Amino acid sequence: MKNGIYLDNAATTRLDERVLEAMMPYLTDIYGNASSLHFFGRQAIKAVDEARASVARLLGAKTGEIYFTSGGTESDNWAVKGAANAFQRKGKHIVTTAIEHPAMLETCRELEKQGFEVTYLEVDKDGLLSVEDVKKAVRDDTILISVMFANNEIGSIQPIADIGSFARDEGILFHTDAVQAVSSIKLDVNELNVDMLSLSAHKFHGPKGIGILYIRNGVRISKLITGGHQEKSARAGTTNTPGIVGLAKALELTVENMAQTNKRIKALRDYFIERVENEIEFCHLNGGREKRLVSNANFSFDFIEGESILMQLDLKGIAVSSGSACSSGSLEPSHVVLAIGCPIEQAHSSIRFSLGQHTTKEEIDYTVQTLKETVETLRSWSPLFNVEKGEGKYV
Amino acid sequence: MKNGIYLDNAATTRLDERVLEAMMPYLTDIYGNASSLHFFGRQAIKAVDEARASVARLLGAKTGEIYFTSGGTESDNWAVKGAANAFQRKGKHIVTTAIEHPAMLETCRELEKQGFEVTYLEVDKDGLLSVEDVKKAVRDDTILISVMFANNEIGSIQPIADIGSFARDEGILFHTDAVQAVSSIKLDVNELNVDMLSLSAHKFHGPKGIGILYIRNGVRISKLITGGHQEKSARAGTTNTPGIVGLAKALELTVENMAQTNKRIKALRDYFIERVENEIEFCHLNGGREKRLVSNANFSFDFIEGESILMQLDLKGIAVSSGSACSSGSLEPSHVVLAIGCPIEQAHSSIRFSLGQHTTKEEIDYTVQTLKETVETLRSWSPLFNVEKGEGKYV
Amino acid sequence: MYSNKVLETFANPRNVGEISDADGVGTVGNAGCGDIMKVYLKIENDIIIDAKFKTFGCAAAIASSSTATEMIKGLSLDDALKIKNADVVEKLEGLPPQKIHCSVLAEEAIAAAIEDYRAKKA
Amino acid sequence: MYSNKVLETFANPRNVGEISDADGVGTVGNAGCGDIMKVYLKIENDIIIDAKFKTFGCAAAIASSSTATEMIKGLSLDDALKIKNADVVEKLEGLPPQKIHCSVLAEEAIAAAIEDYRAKKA
Ligand SMILES: Cc1ncc(COP(=O)(O)O)c(C=O)c1O
Ligand SMILES: Cc1ncc(COP(=O)(O)O)c(C=O)c1O
Repeated sequence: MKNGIYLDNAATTRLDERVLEAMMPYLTDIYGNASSLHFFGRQAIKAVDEARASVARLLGAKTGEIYFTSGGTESDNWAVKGAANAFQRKGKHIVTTAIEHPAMLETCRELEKQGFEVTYLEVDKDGLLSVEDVKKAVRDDTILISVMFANNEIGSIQPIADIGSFARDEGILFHTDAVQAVSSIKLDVNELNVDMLSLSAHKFHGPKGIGILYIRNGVRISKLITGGHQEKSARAGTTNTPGIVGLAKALELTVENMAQTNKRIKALRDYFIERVENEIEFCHLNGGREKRLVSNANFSFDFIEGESILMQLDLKGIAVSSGSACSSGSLEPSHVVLAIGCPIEQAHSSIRFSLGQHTTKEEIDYTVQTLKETVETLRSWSPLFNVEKGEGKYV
Repeated sequence: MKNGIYLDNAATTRLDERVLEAMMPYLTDIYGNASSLHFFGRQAIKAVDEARASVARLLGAKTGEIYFTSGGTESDNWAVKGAANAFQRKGKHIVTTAIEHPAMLETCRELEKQGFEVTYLEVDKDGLLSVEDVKKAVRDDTILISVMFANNEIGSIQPIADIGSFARDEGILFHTDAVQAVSSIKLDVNELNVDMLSLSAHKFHGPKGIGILYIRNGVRISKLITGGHQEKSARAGTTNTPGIVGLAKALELTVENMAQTNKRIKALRDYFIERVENEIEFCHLNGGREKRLVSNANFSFDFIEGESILMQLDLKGIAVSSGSACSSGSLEPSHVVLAIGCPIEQAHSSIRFSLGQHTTKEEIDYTVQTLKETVETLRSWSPLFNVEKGEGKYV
Repeated sequence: MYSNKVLETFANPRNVGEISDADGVGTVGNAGCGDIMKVYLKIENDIIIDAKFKTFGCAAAIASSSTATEMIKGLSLDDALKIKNADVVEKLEGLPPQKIHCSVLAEEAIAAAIEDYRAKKA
Repeated sequence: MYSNKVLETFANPRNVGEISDADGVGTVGNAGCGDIMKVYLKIENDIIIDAKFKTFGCAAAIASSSTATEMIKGLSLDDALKIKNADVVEKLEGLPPQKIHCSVLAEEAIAAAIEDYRAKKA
């Protein structure tokens, strides 16, 4: 296992070689500014136009509805702040969930400081939102509903199309953060009834620093980044041609191979969950078993702390995550694991395993074996666990 | 001249091969999320930390003062909106110039809609701002002065250090957009007395989609993009490791070779200006001859229109720009060329030639010859020029 | 942004020049807006037997001038007036949205030249 | 983010375990905060002749426990109380800012164990 076993594909993925290959011309000879009228610029804008058309087709969108951004975080910020700013005269209430990514949660908190009101809907023990709760939360002054498609920590998948159809009937703008969903769920903006949708390329074997905000024709939100005329004057900044070409290629490959990849990954993930549950005592799967991303397994291992599990696995060449990578600067236990009703002590013990297209059965077997040993070792170091009795207790 | 002559380095530059080489490991094997605690993440954050330290050293800044963004436009937006938002209780007046890049001008216009007042200072015929005018413009409620270091269209270089020292005495925040300056002017944030400074990598042979905002320690502006804990929680979004590594490498190479490159480019540019002025009638250099970027030459050719010159040169393999590439979606003549007092008719005739480190004398000679022929042809097509008499008139 | 047809037409425009004994001349646009188009017509029996132009303007303006003058040669004045900017755009295989006005200028310049001819004759 | 020294110490911590006939035991932290540190001391003539720990917590907490217990072995109680969290951090060749509190816990756990011993003796 010399190169390391990468089970952190929800944090970021390896750039696909074919994506890099598609980008290479734009990292070398075709370096023109896509806004330039001359040959160098025309070569660039041609590639960007083709990429945009391809992305649109793969999402069931129109070409003019795809806007390129610097990533999922910018897309989420733009969608929410842009809607809040544009529609504040109509109302100042936003509905979202308690388990959104920080890109959404922190942005909502900013808006709260500015006088907006945000309802953070609770989820059930499987991490699922009920459409009924959305309906109850909506008020006359609700201007936006934003619900993440799939959760980055426990992989729970929300009923986006249903929420979308309700939002449409009510005439309320509906955004979904589909950053985690895109690698294993076929997205169609019309079937989903979404007005806006965020994506980030590095989550599906594309490059870092490039993302998408889909904005349905007719929806007019305020700009986040102002300046030149790029992206139909909606998002300024010199066009990141290699990034855009890479994103489009990565999306093509993802959609093309999705059925097959999902089948492989799901089989491995189910095998992993089964073995862990059978072979390791005092562990809990966080989140439900249905309506869950095929790549995700999230466990709490009682009586030991998550980061120390992560670091012990790392010493043995296995890369996983405790809580979301984005909040790893923080000491708080995962807000998502808490939101599904996991007690705080167990929330401190959670580990996310996120499989990818390169994951092998051999790697999973090695991981289970290593995990067993690691959990045993750490429990023998823990004041909460009695090795002789083989039992533990939170004091 | 088979590969085309690229005289549009102010729009964007070719990625340096050595920069791409430095990026390659991060586009392949070292793909981890820099926020992840495991080995893949540690490799990434190590590279990012080193890049940040190197950039800081090259700008005379402290490591913690360098924030990575998605480019110059985002940096400008963040600086101005962030300052406006953070200090609006103190005052709502901003001082800038009439010749800023759209990334600044459009952002100021957005702020005006929100109740801020912006003074757009005029420049003289050389495109230069007077420090006296800045002093006169400042009021009790002025919270920010933002002056671009070097202009992207005519290359005029402002007295940043002097404005900065005034701003410091007055206790007013001072930002400079140094996107165009960095490739030929050695920047030192302390000598310049700036509190904030914007850069964009693709203007100095780095990758597209990555930039910097320098923020002096102690200066607290609001965030533009909220979410995870990246960049000390000041700018959220998964770290663009390859971009950051590329930016740092490009800055190193730029600073290392600056003296030599400047000498070469300036000699070529001066030779170009001399030949054009001697060999083409009815043309005007826009902007002054001193305090001008060594790479920039901007001419108006009377009686013919800029874009048609650009397109004719393009047909002959020469890439130039009319107005700024960013505003090429627009029909307006350059606001910069107008601001230096050029009549509107002549402003429509302006062409920017921006040389780069790869420009050769042979290319310049071919360009002068081609330009002469092009101007002659277009004048023979123009209703404003009488070929027989060899003179023209704006009707 | 430009179609190949526009680029080709701009590279080798037809009908550039003046007609010294033109029967009708029309000028539209102004230098401040960045476009001036001047169309010269030679007319016999209400048929346009020659058309030339001089244009100060962008590639689209020059290509539109070339195509429009080419299209009206041999037409009766009434038929020439039926040529609309959309026809010019079609012949050019499209123009970018912000350049459509160039084709409008061509339509207007021709109309102005015909009006000039009719005014002189009247 | 962790120094190599922290990683090494965490990989092979010293003094993990309990002392069944400990003279002083100190526990600090709680599971809700994600760290519990329990220190066991064997004391003879006011000298710490053995120290062990059990810790629920992150790599920094475990490394701090290991290093701190290692540092106090052989010291008098008064000298052991002079070992501050900064000394632990130094031995570990640095801790990330948000992990400094782990070294504080180690200092406190030792102090608590000594206090326990003194209280029992008094
Ligand atoms: C659900 C979700 N939303 C948004 C983001 C933010 O995307 P990025 O970090 O690419 O800006 C992420 C990943 O970090 C995510 O998992
Ligand atoms: C002076 C100046 N400021 C800001 C920018 C914006 O930088 P970017 O397009 O990389 O966002 C540019 C270039 O486009 C520029 O020339």
